Amino acid sequence: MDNLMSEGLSLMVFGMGFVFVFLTLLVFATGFMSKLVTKFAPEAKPQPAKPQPAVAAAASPGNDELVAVMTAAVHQFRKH
Amino acid sequence: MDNLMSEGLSLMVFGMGFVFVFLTLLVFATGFMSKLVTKFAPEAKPQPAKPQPAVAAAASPGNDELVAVMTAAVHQFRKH
Amino acid sequence: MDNLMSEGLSLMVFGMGFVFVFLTLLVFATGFMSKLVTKFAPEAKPQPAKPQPAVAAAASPGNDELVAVMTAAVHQFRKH
Amino acid sequence: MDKLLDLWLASGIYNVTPGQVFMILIGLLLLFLAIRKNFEPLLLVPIGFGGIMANIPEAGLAMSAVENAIHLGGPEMLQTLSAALNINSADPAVVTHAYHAADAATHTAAVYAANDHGFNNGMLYNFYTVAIASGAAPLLIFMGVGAMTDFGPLLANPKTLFLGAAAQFGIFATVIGAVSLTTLGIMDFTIQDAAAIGIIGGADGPTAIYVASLLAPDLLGAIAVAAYSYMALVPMIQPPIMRALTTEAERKIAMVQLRHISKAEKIMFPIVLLILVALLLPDAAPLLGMFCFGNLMRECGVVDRLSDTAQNALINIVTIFLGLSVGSKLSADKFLDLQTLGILLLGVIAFGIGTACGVLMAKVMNKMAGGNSINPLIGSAGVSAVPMAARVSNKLGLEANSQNFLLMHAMGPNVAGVIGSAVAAGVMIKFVG
Amino acid sequence: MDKLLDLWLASGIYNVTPGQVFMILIGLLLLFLAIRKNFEPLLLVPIGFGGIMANIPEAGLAMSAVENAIHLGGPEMLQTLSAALNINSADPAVVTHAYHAADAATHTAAVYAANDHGFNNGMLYNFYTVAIASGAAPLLIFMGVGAMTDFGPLLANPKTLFLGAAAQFGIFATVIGAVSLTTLGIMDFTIQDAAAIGIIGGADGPTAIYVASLLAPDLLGAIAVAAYSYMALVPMIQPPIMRALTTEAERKIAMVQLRHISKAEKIMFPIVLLILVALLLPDAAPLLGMFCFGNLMRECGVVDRLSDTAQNALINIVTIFLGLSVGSKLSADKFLDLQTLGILLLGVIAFGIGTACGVLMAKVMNKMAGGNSINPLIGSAGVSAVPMAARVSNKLGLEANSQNFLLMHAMGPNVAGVIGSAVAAGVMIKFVG
Amino acid sequence: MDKLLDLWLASGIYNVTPGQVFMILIGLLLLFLAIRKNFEPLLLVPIGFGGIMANIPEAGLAMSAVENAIHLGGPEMLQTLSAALNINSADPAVVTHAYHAADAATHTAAVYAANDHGFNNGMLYNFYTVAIASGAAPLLIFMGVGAMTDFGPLLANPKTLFLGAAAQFGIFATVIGAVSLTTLGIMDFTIQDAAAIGIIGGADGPTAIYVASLLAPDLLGAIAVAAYSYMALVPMIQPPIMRALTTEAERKIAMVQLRHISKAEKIMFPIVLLILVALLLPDAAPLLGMFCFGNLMRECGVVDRLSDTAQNALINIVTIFLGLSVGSKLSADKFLDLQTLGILLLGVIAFGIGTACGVLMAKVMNKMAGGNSINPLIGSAGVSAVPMAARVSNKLGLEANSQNFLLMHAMGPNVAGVIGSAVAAGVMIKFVG
Ligand code: NA
Ligand code: NA
Ligand code: NA
Repeated sequence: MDNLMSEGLSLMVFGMGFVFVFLTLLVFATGFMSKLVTKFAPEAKPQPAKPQPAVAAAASPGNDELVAVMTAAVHQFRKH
Repeated sequence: MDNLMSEGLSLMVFGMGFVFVFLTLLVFATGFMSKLVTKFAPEAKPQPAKPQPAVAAAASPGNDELVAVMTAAVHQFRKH
Repeated sequence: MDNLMSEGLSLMVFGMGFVFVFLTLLVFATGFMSKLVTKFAPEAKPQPAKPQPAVAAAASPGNDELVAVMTAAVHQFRKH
Repeated sequence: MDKLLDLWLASGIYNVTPGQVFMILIGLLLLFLAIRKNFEPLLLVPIGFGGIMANIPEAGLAMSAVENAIHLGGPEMLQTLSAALNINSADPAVVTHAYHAADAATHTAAVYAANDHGFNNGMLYNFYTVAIASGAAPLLIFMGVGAMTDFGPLLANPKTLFLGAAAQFGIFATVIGAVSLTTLGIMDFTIQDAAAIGIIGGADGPTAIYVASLLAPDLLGAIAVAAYSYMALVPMIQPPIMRALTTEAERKIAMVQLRHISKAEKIMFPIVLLILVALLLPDAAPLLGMFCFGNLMRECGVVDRLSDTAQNALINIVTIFLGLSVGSKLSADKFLDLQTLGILLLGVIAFGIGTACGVLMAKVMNKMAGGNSINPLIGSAGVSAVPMAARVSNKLGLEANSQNFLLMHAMGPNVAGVIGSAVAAGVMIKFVG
Repeated sequence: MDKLLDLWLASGIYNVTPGQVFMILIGLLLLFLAIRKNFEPLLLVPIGFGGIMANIPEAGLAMSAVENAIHLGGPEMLQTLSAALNINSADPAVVTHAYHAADAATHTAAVYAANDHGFNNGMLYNFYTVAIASGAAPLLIFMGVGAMTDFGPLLANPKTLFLGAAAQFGIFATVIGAVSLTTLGIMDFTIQDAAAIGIIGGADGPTAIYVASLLAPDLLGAIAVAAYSYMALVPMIQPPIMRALTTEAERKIAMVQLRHISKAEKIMFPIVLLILVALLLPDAAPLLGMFCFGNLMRECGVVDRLSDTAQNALINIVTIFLGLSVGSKLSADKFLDLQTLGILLLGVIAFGIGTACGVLMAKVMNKMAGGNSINPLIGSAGVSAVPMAARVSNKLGLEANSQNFLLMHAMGPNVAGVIGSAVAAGVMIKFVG
Repeated sequence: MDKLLDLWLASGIYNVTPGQVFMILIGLLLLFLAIRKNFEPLLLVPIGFGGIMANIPEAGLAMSAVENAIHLGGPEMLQTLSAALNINSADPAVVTHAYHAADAATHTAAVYAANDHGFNNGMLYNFYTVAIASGAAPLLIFMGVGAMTDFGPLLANPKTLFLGAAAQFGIFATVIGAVSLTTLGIMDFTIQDAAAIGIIGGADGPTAIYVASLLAPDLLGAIAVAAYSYMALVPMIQPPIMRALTTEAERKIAMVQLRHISKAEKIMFPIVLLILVALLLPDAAPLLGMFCFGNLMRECGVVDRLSDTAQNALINIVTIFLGLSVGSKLSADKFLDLQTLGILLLGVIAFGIGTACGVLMAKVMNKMAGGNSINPLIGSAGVSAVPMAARVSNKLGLEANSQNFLLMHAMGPNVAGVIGSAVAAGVMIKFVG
């Protein structure tokens, strides 16, 4: 029984410790990666890569938007 | 051979009998359930829960309906 | 070793030969089939069997086409 | 030149048997019926194509590793297999028989022997094992069908369940037919075979395949082909029977409009049905359980993405494998048999009797109720064959009275027929499985 | 009349046990919670329905071939099985125990004996084997979740990873709780059980199922039900704890807007995470590997069709099977146990402690940074329960300050919590697996 | 502290081998090529990611239960395994060798021993078994490709089939190359290896994977990576060869517009092709059968929902598993070998020779026909690599004559190349399988 308790305690200590160590390393690795990326591969400008923004305009009642939306929807639909 | 025939006949009698008993019980159970539901959980009003009814209006040439239809279609589409 | 080389050579000779024989037969079989089909089951006229042609018109800004396109799209969409 | 000879000796032309030629023609016929005549194409295109592939000489696509080893392995392989199977003969037919009769451990020993010599299951055999022998594919199709089924018309008029019950008489009459043919010495069906053949009269593809896979796997090909073909032929089989058993006046009966069914009732129905199955007939639980599960996903309104997938991607994937797997049972040695003719004959009789009983039941119910509340034309829809049979009812109704739209009324017995044949399937599995 | 008696003796009504009735009611309760209360319906509808099917008397849907043979096969079958298992008793309980304790070869012998007598695995048992025992289903769900996850908010503020780490304390505190209950003699959990129960505090369904399937398959049903139920209850469990541990002023803290994250950063993140896993904790590689793979498919922009399928058709199909398989573990003999109550109790404590630790960690970080850059309300999102916990943070934030939209800020710790509990899962598999 | 040490001793950093580091870098390179250079990303993203996962130290994701037991189980486990395998040595290398050479029954005994000690197959190993070792995944991809293929251009000009035939010379020339390298003592390929390497020249991913899985599973990783990489490199490999072998005048040849192809012809073509396969080369039946089945579903017009699923949900799901499974073969001990360099070298030669033969064949056909009906630029499309190679033909045609659109004309030899390499695959399986 004591043995079980000590197993549980050591699981807690090492488990929590490891989670913190791992996520701390991830914080650093992520920060380092972000810096590298921003330095060596800066984004020209955030472009709307997909047709979703057009689709999002669907509620607007203009006729032209409607056609654009349609085309986008049908296009994406066909891809499926 | 006779044995096979008697097996077949008993399968028929018990099979048909059971099918009728089962579906009769289902008639009663369904009726009972419907009564309970109508009594304890009456529907406020039959609402169009899904966008389909709007979609069904697609043939009407009005512009507003069109927009509604589009929105519904795109919405449902995105859910996929 | 020599054995391996001769295996390779015979694989090449028979392989290439067979590919040519097979595809030659396919040329003839296909030609024959096409003739039979054209003779016994000529197409009345190439009809647009599916709504895609209508859908393809989506870019045109007319309102009627738009409705047709919508209907087709929603229709096809629902089939899914 | 050896290689050239090898190629020739292994080619289809050299090895093809008349049976295989015939079965390939059957496969082409099924494709023709599916593509040009629109006979249940979703199933008959894969079944027909699978049937052709199963009969490609020497390819062994529908054969297990051991069967391929027996066919292609030569005397030494046969010797090894006969040792593994603990028999004294190396005759292919004897080895094959011993393989099929072997217990599980001996069966495994034979498989190991075949594998050790480089023989493997054919592709279609694998598909069959995964899709049908496991029971999974018909059950998943049933789940998808449940997700596509609207029980509204049935709930609005629960009495139509009796029509679905009566139409199942076709199933059991066919069992008697099959048993009689055997008693008369014309055919040779076991009671299991008879039960599996009878289920064709249920007019429900996945149920027929499920039952046949359990009771009579050897007849599965013929049973599935018969079931789907006759379902496609419903518009030709049913109308004469329906006309013969009804008067013009009966066909003109207009039915009262169905009441609105609340969402809660639709949610509760699959649960009520499941509990009834649980209480009365556990053997029907896999079929009706999956059916109810599909329907609950449809109606509950909170898992639409699962319901959509069950009705589309998943059912389509399963249909492809199910069809090819059924086709794998169209090999010459299993299909080309007097029994197949018997199955085809009994199947159409089953449809006819089911149709007649459904119509007659409707007339009886009118008599008992002392009124004219049910148009007997909707009784024929009780065989299931959803939604074809309901459409036939509607069509004949419109012929008699151009304002008489029976479609929705016929959907009640139509889906009741699905439940009815699943219950009948459960009874059969219970008694002869 | 024999047949009638047979039907009755095999019916559910005759055979049903009180435990099964109770479990069917539990299944109905889960359906009610899912459909009417919107408790994680995508999982709880299949789990609840599967639970009902698993408890249909005599159907044996959740039982293996051998279990079915023990239950239905009679004395002769039991004799055969006891011979196959090399034991001397034909008592059902002894045979069952020997079957579960058997080594692989003996196990196979028992399966062969059952198969030879016509007994087969139940449908749900097969689903469980393929979906969960293989480990595939939770991993594929995790891949789909990865494909749905936007790491943008986390990348914009990587420090929120600490909140995701702190909230995992709920997991390990629960382990201590389970161990204590055993030490006190109240329950009887092994260290494996305790670890599997603890992972409920990870508030992440697939991780909980994956860990439970490896460490404590018998408790899987209760663990999965607890995990999904408490995830649905997050809006009720968390707010009082969050309010108790924060001041009004703290709840009003406005956070600076998140910076824009470039596409390249989003592509690199799953790769960085994978490499860190590879270097530090190989036991977390299946879970986090599939998660990163899904996320890479999402972000890389060149395999949109695969990403779409991972997020839709595939995850839906897997969810259906996963849910039914979990339901198969809700059989009376496994679920109706004091342990289940213990699990439910410990699970809610785990959620509470995780929430509290997340909030407190945020306050500590504010202290250490000497500023007020983090609103402690987003700490509670570190338990994961994506995106529910983040929405709760947002809601409480708006209550304190109607202009304070915390949703995006809370998504950082929220997805960090997913990573954190997968890491915790890896540690547990490593140490007690 | 023991636990801390355990963690460290089991960590990736402690255990990583130089080979694994190198292979992880290869995986990253494949991801880079796929994502940034758009090299067949649908396959190379999963392959690259799978390759990284396969090389995570100690995770054993790509290893079978027995391999994991050998690696992690210690001396006692090795002793147990050597007993199960009937050998006298407990040396890991000897045990591994005996395991791979064991017959089926002994193999099973070893698996049981590993399972009894708690070792299981890695996730990627399971994926490989289900997806590739069974043959299913490449065949299902081929079905999907069939459902995406329009044979119209081929039917309009069937002679282009000869171009597809000629381009397969690359396959067989590569076989000779591999055999020569062995004869010269530079490499050590068996005839099976040589055949599997040759099929890279077929420029068709699923065919290459299918053949390699049958003839040379150990080389599968390198062969698949080479096949997909070179397919992506077609726009760089082909143009110089095409320019060198054609004159400006030849490149300017305009081709007559293709005739309209009726629906009936398109439906009949896959059936005609299937029957020809059945008659001549049963060994090509799985590949071409599934291809024809997909195409028939596409063209018949009555099973659009199945065709849609085959082209989308199903092919996407299978692609994910296929890619990860191929990646599982990128483990250091199998990939890091002189043979891999040989494969990469021979592969590019195969592409070059295939391209050249296609172009030359077109010129020969012009000579024999005594006219200029074929622009030799479309000959290179005969290698397949659909539709990349056809686009290359089009591009070079436009460079020579800005009004000369060759795309549709090149689609004929392009799809003919798919058929041609499947036929070549069948011949190889027949002769050396
Ligand atoms: Na029926
Ligand atoms: Na978590
Ligand atoms: Na090719």
